[in-house]
Amino acid sequence: MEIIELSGLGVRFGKREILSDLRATLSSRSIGLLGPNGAGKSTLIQALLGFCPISSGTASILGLDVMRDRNRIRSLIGYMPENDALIANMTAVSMVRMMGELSGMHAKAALERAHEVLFYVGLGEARYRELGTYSLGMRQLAKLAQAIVHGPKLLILDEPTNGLDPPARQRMIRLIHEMIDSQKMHVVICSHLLADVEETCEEVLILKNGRIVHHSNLAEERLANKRFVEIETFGDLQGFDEQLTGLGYPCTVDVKGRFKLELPADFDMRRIYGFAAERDLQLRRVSYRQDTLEEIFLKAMET
Amino acid sequence: MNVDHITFDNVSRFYGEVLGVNRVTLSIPPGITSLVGPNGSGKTTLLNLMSGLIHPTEGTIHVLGIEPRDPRKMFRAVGYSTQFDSFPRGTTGRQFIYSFLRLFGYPSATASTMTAEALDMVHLTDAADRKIAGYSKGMRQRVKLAQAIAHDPQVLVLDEPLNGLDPLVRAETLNLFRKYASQGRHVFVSTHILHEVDMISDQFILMSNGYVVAEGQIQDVRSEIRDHPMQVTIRCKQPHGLASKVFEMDHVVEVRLHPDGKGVLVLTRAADLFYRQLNHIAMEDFGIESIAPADDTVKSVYEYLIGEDSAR
Amino acid sequence: MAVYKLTYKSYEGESTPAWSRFLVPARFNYAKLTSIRFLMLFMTVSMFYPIYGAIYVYLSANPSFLATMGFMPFEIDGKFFFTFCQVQGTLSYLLVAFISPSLVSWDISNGALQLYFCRPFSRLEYVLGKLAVILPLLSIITWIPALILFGIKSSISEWSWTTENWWLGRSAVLSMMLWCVLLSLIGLAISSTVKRRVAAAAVILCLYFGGAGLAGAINLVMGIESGALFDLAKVVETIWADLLRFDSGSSMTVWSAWITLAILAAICLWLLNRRIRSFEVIK
Amino acid sequence: MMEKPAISELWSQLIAVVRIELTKTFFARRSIWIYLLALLPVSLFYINSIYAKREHERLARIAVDHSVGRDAIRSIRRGSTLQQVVQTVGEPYRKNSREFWMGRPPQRHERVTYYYTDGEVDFTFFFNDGVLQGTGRSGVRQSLPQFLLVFASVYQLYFIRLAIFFGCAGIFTNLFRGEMLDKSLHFYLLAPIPRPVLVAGKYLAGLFATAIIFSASTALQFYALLRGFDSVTVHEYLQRDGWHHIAAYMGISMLACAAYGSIFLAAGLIAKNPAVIAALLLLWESVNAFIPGSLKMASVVFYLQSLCPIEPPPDVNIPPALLALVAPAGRVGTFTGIAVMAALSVLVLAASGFLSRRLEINYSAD
Repeated sequence: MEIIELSGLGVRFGKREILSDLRATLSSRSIGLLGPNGAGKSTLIQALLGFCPISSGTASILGLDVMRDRNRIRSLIGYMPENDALIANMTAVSMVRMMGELSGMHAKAALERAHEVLFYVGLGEARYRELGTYSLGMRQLAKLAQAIVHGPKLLILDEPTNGLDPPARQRMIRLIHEMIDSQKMHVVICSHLLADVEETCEEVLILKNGRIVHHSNLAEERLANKRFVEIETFGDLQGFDEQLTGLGYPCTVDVKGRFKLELPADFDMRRIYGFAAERDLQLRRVSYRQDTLEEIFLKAMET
Repeated sequence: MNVDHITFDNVSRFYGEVLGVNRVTLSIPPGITSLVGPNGSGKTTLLNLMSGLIHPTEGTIHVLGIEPRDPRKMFRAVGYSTQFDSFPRGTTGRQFIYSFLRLFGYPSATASTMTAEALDMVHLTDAADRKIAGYSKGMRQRVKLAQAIAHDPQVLVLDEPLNGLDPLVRAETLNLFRKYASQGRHVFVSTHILHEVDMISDQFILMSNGYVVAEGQIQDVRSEIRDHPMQVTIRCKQPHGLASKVFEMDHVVEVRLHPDGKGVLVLTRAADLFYRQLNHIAMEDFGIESIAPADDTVKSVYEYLIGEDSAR
Repeated sequence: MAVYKLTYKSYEGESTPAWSRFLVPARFNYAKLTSIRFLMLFMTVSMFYPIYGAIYVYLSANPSFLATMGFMPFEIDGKFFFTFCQVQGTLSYLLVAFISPSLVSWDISNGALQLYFCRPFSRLEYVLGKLAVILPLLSIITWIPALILFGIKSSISEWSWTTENWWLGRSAVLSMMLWCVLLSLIGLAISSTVKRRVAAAAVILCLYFGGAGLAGAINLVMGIESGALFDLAKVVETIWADLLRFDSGSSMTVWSAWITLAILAAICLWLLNRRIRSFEVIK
Repeated sequence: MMEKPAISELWSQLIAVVRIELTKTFFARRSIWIYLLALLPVSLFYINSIYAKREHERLARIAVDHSVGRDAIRSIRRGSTLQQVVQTVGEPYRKNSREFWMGRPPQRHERVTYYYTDGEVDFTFFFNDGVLQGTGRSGVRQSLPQFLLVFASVYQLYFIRLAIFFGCAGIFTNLFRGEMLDKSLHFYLLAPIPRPVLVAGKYLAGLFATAIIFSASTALQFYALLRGFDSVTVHEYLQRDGWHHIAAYMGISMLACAAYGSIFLAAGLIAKNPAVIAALLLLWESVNAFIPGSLKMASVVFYLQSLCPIEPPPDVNIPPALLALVAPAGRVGTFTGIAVMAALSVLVLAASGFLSRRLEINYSAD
């Protein structure tokens, strides 16, 4: 069952066309939404939530049309906004509980659910403190808690890991993984940090100037890779690339001293190890190169 | 106290009772230095001290031999882009930088040429005459960067300059840092994106709760951490054979088989020795596909020294 | 025996009726407000005048006691309720200036409106929720005591007095209700426009007292009377006087007073519509 | 050792700060309300001059065919009936009636208003159910000296205490406090400019802006005021002491800006919440009339008032009970007034300059 169906979606503010004629069907468990600043990512999310008017075409979420049954969609969606969105003088429990009730939950159920969700995201011991006293990482977790309190079918996360320090970022990514693996909801992640998106998303949609420039499934993308090998050594580096090219394999050096070789299909790796053994070199890193999401993104930007 | 280093001599800074940084002693050479640490670990305080925005409660700092308390000499040598995403109201990009340069006492002509150069370096020339309020987050970061490099400083201090930038702009900015560092200047970058720290920085400073926990080259620091043996992941077709073979080496502490049955994780005390012997083992037919150090990165150093979720 | 791993569990409970949803934020705001001791103190202080009014009404019913105390007998009429409206009106204005900023600015200053409106909760329900907090608090110190006073008077005097003067009770309650609705609109509109709470309270107070100063200046300089249109107190008192059939000697006509209030209410609604929205349209 | 910085460099830095701050203060959207504060009295006098002239022509036109002798009007006593009034002074040129409630149980009564004029003054007679209740005179053409008194009281009560006070509070506190709240002050501190020079530059910019706005407003008020009078009286007044008055009042406005400006600059620099200091100062200044003796000298408005050439009548809408409390306002010589104001401004500015040396940025702290 497709999660998000965009058929010719267009959004216009005054005379500026922000999104023009988006056509796509997104159906995987976790979807990455990428694009440079000003490509229209946030506008697309706001259009799906019905915050801003749609000027042309239609969009449907979980089979419901975005304009017509807006309220039903909003009760099925959990939204974690990008910028700060918290009520500073409320405690985490009362804020999450109120948001649950606003999504239609009964008061008692909302209270139980608030505690459960706050423990789950890891704000257990800070849940009675006012949100104004929370650190940036804790605020992101509180925003996540209010987004999942009413058990949404579709969770939209706008820059979930932006500005977090490493421990908080890892915790956020672990939470996102658990929610995806729970098979109970679909997740749309809109972010600039490609490493995070690569870790969590199956499907990727890349926007540029209001148009879709790339839409692919990351898993498939990874398999179709050419035979590139990347080698990192330790110790004397001079002359290693000439010797490799001497063996007949074209080799380039990138800025941090990493060697890139293009190998014929049926190549046996052991010849390189033998070569290194003779010179008593340490091959610290030997790996097949795949297109990282960054390269996919940069390629998409050229079109 | 050589003149092209930035030296901290037993510096500590308190905001009343709140601890900023405590007894920091550093001598930082030119090049790209990354400043890493959880939120609230004193990174911003260190950058503010280094840029002369605030002064230490005790201890002394010398930036390229300049005493930070003399604003006239200090701020000609230092450019600081703070983490605050705010600008004087109602100014355009060009006006903002032009008026900043006029504060230096530059005459109008020099100020406008320097402004144009700075804006061109961050590719903001076309949007220069629009109001900053209308800029996107990426453009605001770049105009801050332009302000920091406009007066051609020797020391560039940047607080999370890549925060919120999209990958394109991020790559451009990193190249700009490398160009600056290659000209023998100091570039300080405080960031949370650890894999970028590996990519760009010559040395790094790891801070936690106001103390400097580690500083120096990444590999050196990693090898100095004795209590965590080096981890190496090897993906191959016959993991069991390779595992038994590797176990024969005396410096190997632990070998773990990857659940997907196609990988081996080896923990060894002597990394150099292990890699040399690995070449010979690789000659036998284990079908080794890839070798990768699992924790030779700042991320693992971060985890070992600071712990996964010690700083909430 | 079982191991319950704390993982993500979804929620499939059924939902509450949509119409009652606007009361949710009201309940939370109410709990927050009533925890402020100063507010409770203020509410009790603003009860003193109604109590005095009740004693006054009771005394007016037995002139013989008054004669022994040497007072002249006095009557409960438009003038009594007019002064009641003036006193309680000013107190309720101060109350609105105190509570309305803290009701709205916490949501607007940190962009929390997005959290409200990404849910099945409309902007109208949001405003109704806020009104559901302010109006009860205002009613407690305005038209409810007025109704009680009228009730006391009609119960202790003969039935004929009530049949004759029922319009007095109706007008008192009506004028106080009008004042409550107007005040809550002003309070919400200004505190949603001015970001900082202290500044919002200052602007609300300035509208009332500054307006009086401005009207005085205009009348002084131009030697005319119609400057009073800027003075909110004078405008509302004209309407009260007309409703309570009491000649407050105000210079403006009743219809011009009604028009001024209508314009003020329209401005407040326009401000509210512009500020209570889920996203900032960056031009 | 910090060698003596070249004076020319410091000077160009000062000019740079002044230029930046001026564009920020003059054209900022935030300072629109200061223009409004300054223009309010001007528009008030301007509208009045138009209204007075048109009212004068209207009465003159009516008086042509409806003229009524002033003594005839004065002869009418309260309580005379409608018919008696019409017999003595004839039909009014305009009538209107309004309903109102009277008596117990309240009934609707009709209040009829008759308008008469003798070409100079507009008389109104109020009849409740046919009986003359009261009379009113409006549109009385105030003579120039009388109108100057009105100007003097508006100037001292409204212009100094509210317009200049809040204008200066708005502009000068924003010089530092506003920038801290906007988190944009650090751009100044990152420039190689000594802090006292920064403080001086900002003060000069603020002073320049407020002085221009408010002295221009004072001049415009005089223009709007004199517009309503014929050129002869105006010319004669200007010859006598008109120019002296205008110059004096403009000077007072500038001096007020200087004094209040330096106080609010210091407040913005030191206090976390300068609005509190502004409120306390406002309270202290407005209570000044009731403070006896030498304590009066401890406030800015006392000196400004004693500099004002025209002594305004006691405030008309102060309730009589309080009037008795007003302590006699002593007057200080013009020279001492100016000297005290100037000294106050310079001293407070120097103090701010010295304090600014230790200025540090911790936006997050507050």
